[in-house]
Amino acid sequence: MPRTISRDTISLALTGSGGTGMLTAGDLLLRAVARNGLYGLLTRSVGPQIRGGESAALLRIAHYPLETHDDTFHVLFAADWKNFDRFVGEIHLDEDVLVIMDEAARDVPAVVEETSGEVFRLPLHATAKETGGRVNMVGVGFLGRLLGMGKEELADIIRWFFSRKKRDRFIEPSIAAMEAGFDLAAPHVEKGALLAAPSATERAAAKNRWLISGNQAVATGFLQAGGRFAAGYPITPATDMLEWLGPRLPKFGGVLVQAEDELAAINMVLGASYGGLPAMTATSGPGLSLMVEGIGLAVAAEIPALIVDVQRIGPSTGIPTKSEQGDLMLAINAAHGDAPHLVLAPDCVTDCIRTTAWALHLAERLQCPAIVLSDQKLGQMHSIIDAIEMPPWKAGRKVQERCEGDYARYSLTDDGVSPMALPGTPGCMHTIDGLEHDEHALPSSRVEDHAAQLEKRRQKLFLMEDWPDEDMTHWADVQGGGEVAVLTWGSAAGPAREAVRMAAEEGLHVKHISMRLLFPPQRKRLSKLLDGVKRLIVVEQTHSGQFLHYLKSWFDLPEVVISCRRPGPRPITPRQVLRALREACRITGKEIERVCQ
Amino acid sequence: MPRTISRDTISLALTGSGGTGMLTAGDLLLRAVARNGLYGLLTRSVGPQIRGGESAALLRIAHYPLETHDDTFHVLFAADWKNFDRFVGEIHLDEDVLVIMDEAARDVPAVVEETSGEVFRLPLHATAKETGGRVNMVGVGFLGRLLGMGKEELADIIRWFFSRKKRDRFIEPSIAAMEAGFDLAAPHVEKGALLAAPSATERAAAKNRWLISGNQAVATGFLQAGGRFAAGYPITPATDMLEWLGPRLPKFGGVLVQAEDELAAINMVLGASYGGLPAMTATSGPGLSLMVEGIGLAVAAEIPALIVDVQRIGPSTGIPTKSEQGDLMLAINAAHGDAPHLVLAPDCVTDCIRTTAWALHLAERLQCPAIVLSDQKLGQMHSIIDAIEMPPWKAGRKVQERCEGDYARYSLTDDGVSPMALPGTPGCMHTIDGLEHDEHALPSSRVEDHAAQLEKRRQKLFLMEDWPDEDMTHWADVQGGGEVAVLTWGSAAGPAREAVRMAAEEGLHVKHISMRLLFPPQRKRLSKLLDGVKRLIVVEQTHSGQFLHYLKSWFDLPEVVISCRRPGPRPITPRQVLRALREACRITGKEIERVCQ
Amino acid sequence: MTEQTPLKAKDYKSGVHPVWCPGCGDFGVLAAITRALAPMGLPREQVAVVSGIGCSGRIPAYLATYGFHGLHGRALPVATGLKLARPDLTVIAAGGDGDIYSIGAAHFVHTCRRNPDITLVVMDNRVYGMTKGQPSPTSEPDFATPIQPEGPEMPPVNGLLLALASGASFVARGFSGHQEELAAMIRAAVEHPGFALVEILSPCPTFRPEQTHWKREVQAGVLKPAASVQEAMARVLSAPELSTGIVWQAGRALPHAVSEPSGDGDALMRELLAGFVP
Amino acid sequence: MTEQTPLKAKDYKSGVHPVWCPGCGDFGVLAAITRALAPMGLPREQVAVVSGIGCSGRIPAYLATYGFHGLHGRALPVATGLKLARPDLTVIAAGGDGDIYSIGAAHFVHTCRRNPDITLVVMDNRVYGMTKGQPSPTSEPDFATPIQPEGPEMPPVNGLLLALASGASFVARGFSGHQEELAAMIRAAVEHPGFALVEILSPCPTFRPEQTHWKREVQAGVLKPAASVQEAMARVLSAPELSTGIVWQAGRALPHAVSEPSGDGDALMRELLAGFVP
Ligand SMILES: Cc1ncc(C[n+]2csc(CCOP(=O)(O)OP(=O)(O)O)c2C)c(N)n1
Ligand SMILES: Cc1ncc(C[n+]2csc(CCOP(=O)(O)OP(=O)(O)O)c2C)c(N)n1
Ligand code: SF4
Ligand code: SF4
Ligand SMILES: [Mg+2]
Ligand SMILES: [Mg+2]
Repeated sequence: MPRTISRDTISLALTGSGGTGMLTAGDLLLRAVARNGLYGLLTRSVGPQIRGGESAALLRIAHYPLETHDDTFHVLFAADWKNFDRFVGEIHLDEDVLVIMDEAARDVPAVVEETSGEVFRLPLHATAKETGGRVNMVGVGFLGRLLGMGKEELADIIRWFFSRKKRDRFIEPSIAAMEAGFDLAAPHVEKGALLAAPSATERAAAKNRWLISGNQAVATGFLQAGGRFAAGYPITPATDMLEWLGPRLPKFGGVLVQAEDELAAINMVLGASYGGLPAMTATSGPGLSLMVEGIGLAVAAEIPALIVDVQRIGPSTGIPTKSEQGDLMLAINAAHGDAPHLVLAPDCVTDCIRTTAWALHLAERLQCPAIVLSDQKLGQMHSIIDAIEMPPWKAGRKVQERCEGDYARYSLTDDGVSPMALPGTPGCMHTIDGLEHDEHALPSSRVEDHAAQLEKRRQKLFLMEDWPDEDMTHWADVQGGGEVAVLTWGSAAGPAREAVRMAAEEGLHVKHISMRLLFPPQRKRLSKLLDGVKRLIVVEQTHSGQFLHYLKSWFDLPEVVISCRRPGPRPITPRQVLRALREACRITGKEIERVCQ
Repeated sequence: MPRTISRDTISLALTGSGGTGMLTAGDLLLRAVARNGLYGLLTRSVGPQIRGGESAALLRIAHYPLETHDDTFHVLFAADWKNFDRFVGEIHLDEDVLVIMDEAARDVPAVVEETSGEVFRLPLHATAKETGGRVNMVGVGFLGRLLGMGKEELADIIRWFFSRKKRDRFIEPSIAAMEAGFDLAAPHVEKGALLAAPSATERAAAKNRWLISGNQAVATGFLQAGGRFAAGYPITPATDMLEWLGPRLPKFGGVLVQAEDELAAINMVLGASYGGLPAMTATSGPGLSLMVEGIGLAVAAEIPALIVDVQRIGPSTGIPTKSEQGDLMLAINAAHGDAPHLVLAPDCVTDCIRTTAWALHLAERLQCPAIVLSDQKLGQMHSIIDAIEMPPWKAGRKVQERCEGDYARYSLTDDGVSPMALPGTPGCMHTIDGLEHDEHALPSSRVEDHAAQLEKRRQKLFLMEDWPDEDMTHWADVQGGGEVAVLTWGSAAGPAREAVRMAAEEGLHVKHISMRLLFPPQRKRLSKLLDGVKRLIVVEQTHSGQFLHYLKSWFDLPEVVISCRRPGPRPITPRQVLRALREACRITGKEIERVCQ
Repeated sequence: MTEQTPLKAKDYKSGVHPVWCPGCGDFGVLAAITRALAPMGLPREQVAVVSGIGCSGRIPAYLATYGFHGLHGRALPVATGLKLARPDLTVIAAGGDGDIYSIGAAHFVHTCRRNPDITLVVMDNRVYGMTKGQPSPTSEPDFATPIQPEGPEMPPVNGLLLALASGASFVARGFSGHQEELAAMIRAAVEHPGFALVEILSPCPTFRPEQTHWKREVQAGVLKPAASVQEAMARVLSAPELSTGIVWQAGRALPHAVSEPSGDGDALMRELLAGFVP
Repeated sequence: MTEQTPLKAKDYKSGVHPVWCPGCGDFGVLAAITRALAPMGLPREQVAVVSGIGCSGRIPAYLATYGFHGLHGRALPVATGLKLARPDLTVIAAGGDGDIYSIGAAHFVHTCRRNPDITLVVMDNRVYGMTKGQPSPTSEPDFATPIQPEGPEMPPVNGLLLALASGASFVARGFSGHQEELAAMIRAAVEHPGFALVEILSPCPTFRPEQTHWKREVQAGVLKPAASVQEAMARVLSAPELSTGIVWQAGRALPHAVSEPSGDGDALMRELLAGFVP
């Protein structure tokens, strides 16, 4: 039994080649965990095959809310070892890992052969065969027992799962296989379960939990804030957001269009939004690249729009199923010419709801496009979170209800926002334009009009620096304090938050700042947060340090800045950040751009 | 007669509504200037109409090479005043301006009515009518005489002009009108011509001069370096480059394709380049936006490509016929994911030849896309330059001539560049990929392959910092010295160079650095150039300070940085920079981001 | 309060002075649109005209309706998004031959399939007017210009044929010089429930001066409604190049647009969230 | 030194293990391409296969020829650029129904017009395979999936009709399960001087399990060469949906490719520069 496992959290990797059903096993276990009142998260790592390729379900369970995977996996359940090397860089095994494998398995990888952990060689496949079920259900039973779950609750979930899928005939053999796996675990739970059992209070809390993915959470935030139109073109890992919205939008009176490409999608969004409907599209890097021209039009013509980029590994087609934070600089600069616009990023699955709602609110309020940068990790992570109150932000656009006499669509106002007359409003007829224009939206090439409209479009965003703090509470999340700070954006916040907690346990008190509003830059606000900070660690999942360079170009930073970065698909982990923190607490002197792996 | 005109340089604006032919008058005068052995440049400012709208020919003439317009215009020849207000922001009249206008003209603008300069009210239209010619030819005669030209040389050019256009019937009336204009000027040249007459040496030099536009110069540099394939989609102000290349490429054995859109254009370029042919496309902001995905593919699959962006005013459709430097940040960040690539900018019309040739050379040598940022000012400026030696750089790609056994398209090499096997090479067959790949170009999602290929693609570019200086002479142009420096890129260099010369005349000795290689950043090289510089003035034609922010994100800058910027269409002018220089020589203390207009 | 109708055709003009060259066919298109809308009694604020970039693309600003002057090639997706979000509006998309058939060709094909209730007006002058005279997809194979000195040397796009092949439900060609036929055709297109293509021969005297002859050459009413797509295609292929008329009209399902929500917003959201409870 | 030929069909396979699902029609397409190329005696290094993104797009890596796995939707422009730059190569473009008919539709139409000497293989499975089962432009109107719960509800793109309407010079449909007919068809397409479309019914057992019936349903050789475009269109419209054959082939001019320079490079450059002397 692994020695280093905290009884508070445990990480399991379930791997196997096509047909072993490891992803289903992961899903079932996560749901069991959720119904038990524990927290957990699940990500999937799959091979390039469309169907039946090798895959891994990566599961972490804890007695406290989770935002990220742990550094290492404590349990590895391997249905077989086919193509295991494709994952090995992503799945770091704990030195005390517990490996559960088939006794007849061949090609056992070196990391397993040489592990100092324990290896159980069991008749997994034979057991499955006997029951008429599949090896993944043997795994569900075996692992479920190790995790302290009961036979009946596991059976319940299997029943629920297959009846929802209208595959009732699979229920019986699956339960039989699960039970056989459960029994197989008997000799191995003598020293107790791997995880402390949930308390009664925890169990009772299960019904106040949600099992949700980041993509679902983004879509929920959009609907909550009043989003009613979506257009998109399938692309991994954003497709499932569109697929989730597709059947739900009509209930809210909205509509989703599968466009012929991303150019069409963004332009449909602009058309709908011009008509007055809060609208979004969801895509990933290649689609964002194609939307650049449309985003520029939204800036120039002042049309609200929400563009969700669920980032995957780039450049180009890259690695579609894996996560990275490499679209930051494109998102900020996504248009030719001076085209300031909103860029935001949710920093955990729960926050996907909030930041998306806020982004839509801001886009509508400031009449400009907002890019929301999620990523594959957040988007496709299935997570057990506490049910939350829905955020307050609504779309609410400044609308010109009627016109008497002269209506100027792009009038110069104090806050840079001009009331928008929607089509259908009598007397306010005008033509919006991506050509530079005067206040009346008429094309103009005059020096003065260009200068005034540029300044208007910039000002409405940059005035956010002067908004009252209560309107801006969501711009960043801050925890801890001290002379050393970690600065993150997006999904890198999870490991950083955990690192800061671990550091505190070591007596190192540091601050964590997670920036959710990336553009316009909140210079005064960050300055305030960095007051007294002497050393700053910038954490991001890129190779080139995009966040670091962005920060340098817009902010005054402390003397010592340490760049802690790593490209995907290996995730940023809590202990990677912790190491950087420990080091930062020691070092002094100007040491810009130290890269820590 | 204007008092402040230096007899060394003079600036003239010829304006008039549609049909007055002011652009033709400007062309003829420029050619006359060129044949006289003087230097000159001509830009055109036109209204939104496709044909016959108001337009202005802006002409500057000097006894020394010119790169930019002057701050003010010393002579204004107005065929009429229709829509003059559309230009007035771009044409600053000298306080001693000499205005030549029709005696019957109506709606004389306030700036003219109130000028402290001289106003000649003459029977321009009546004279034209009498001769059967047009008012623009009256202007050619009148202004030609003021500039010290002879009747016969003006007649020669008129003949050459219309016979080239196969409009011989216009020759006679045009010459008659020109002569009438010439005669009309008689009483006004008593105090002598506006410009010192060219010396015999100057006259003799005329045949060693070129009359060329920046767009032609870019195309010339491309052909010179071995460019043989072009694909493009018409867009102002890049179209004329394609139109110039169209008939010329086939002579060199090459071909130009008018694509259905910019997505096709960039992908055609990549196809041709994959086949081994040095290839380019030319576009402007909206087209660059559409090419972003293709540029990312070129980075990932390591395909050389030249993308010329003749910048116009953005954002979005912006002001298509006017100049700005607003595409810098998009150019540098033109791809999702970590996708480093080359970004260069020519800094004067002559340099368009050189920087383009170098860019093609680098793109081919480093197997990656190179974006060349020209702009409307450079691209459509017709300029008289000294004939130059053609630059030495050639396309020359590292090619795998044949394969024995194993060929790895993306092999990891010391310089990050892997020999490329072109289709047709026996034994080296492989498939290039925009998916992340291993050395053999096979798709891979392994942690190690992604890290290695990311680093390879970065390294091949960033190693340029360590290239021997003699290979990098062209990366920047440096003039002068001292504690104050002006830093520019692209067309802002012209006014800065002139400002530095003027400052020297005032006894202020400052340095000017014009960066031609914008990405990868040459940090060590710029540091060396900035050694001893205490105050830096960053000059650019944007509203938001894109260059400033780019510099801050990549370079260590002096304590005092002054941002001297202005959006288009008003050009950056020598005296605008001079004022910033004077101020910079006075001020001290940390004063980041002072915007000077 | 919507506008009092009926309005006169001229009331549909905005008064903004067009940038078009004297004699440009687009003036005729503008006039015909106003002449189509007036007798329909459509309040001006209920009409939205969406365009791309080109001389043609300038048309919305000259109309006293709502307008959207967007990106080159993208008028159709904008119009589709607008119509599906605002089914109450009358949506007209307008573009040039380059705008719609070149850079916008994918959207053209797919909008024909999708069949949103919008009218597309293609102002076909067989040239890129705005960028000063390059060949467009409808240019003749031997239309020689600097960029393609020997001409495009390929068959022009036949917009009507492409529309029919893509499933369009209303297909017609008009001529800017035949105002009555054109106005009637545009009216029929706007009244047609579904996507309607009206390709309009609209001469560009500046870069295609020979098109001033179209006045004499265009044969009105040659294209007659066909009974099947196949027949419509045959007619388009066999009719003289410069012939006009409505060649195809058919009823087809419209795409889903926004509608009434199925209940109160808060209740809907609660129901949605309940789906997350494990 | 080019390769010794003849090679066998299997020599055209690269040995890279396909990511395709068991039973995927794309295996048949791969096999047919190799079976078409082998008897032509084309050295493998003289063949370049360019693709987009999709399950279909993976095909170049499985061939022992040169390959270019580019962007979703952009195989045709890449192939065009390659062919015009390297007329000596045999260039094949490959893509899926989404790749070519949806995001790539504009390039499809314009490549048909331009007529470069390349062969396009469209692997039509009526679904977005790679992104796991969304409707493609060739999906049936009632193909219900999460993203479009009631199905696309619009007529599928008819690739052959679209090609004919766009001026393609070779138009055919094959079936991955009919190897001999398909290999012969691809060979004819490659040998055809000009742009050749071979649309291939290529079942996706994973997301369209019902397509496994195509084996029984596809009618080979029904599409026969027509004498005119009009006739070809009529045949395509009237033939059963799942029928195969070459329906159209015609001679047409090819676009200009690179050629010999008209003189020595330095002299050409001097001549060019002389044009700048005032
Ligand atoms: C993305 C993009 N590419 C190119 C252009 C330049 N452009 C403006 S209008 C136009 C074509 C105009 O031709 P057409 O659509 O036929 O309209 P016309 O001017 O003839 O009415 C082009 C290429 C642009 N504005 N945007
Ligand atoms: C610009 C862009 N948009 C979307 C995608 C995601 N994507 C990859 S393949 C594909 C469609 C695949 O369908 P199809 O072309 O029919 O090929 P198949 O997989 O069915 O062979 C999509 C939408 C992408 N890679 N790039
Ligand atoms: S260029 Fe041609 S299409 Fe454009 S406005 Fe002038 S005449 Fe009309
Ligand atoms: S998903 Fe369909 S098309 Fe893709 S490989 Fe599997 S069977 Fe073939
Ligand atoms: Mg046109
Ligand atoms: Mg498909």
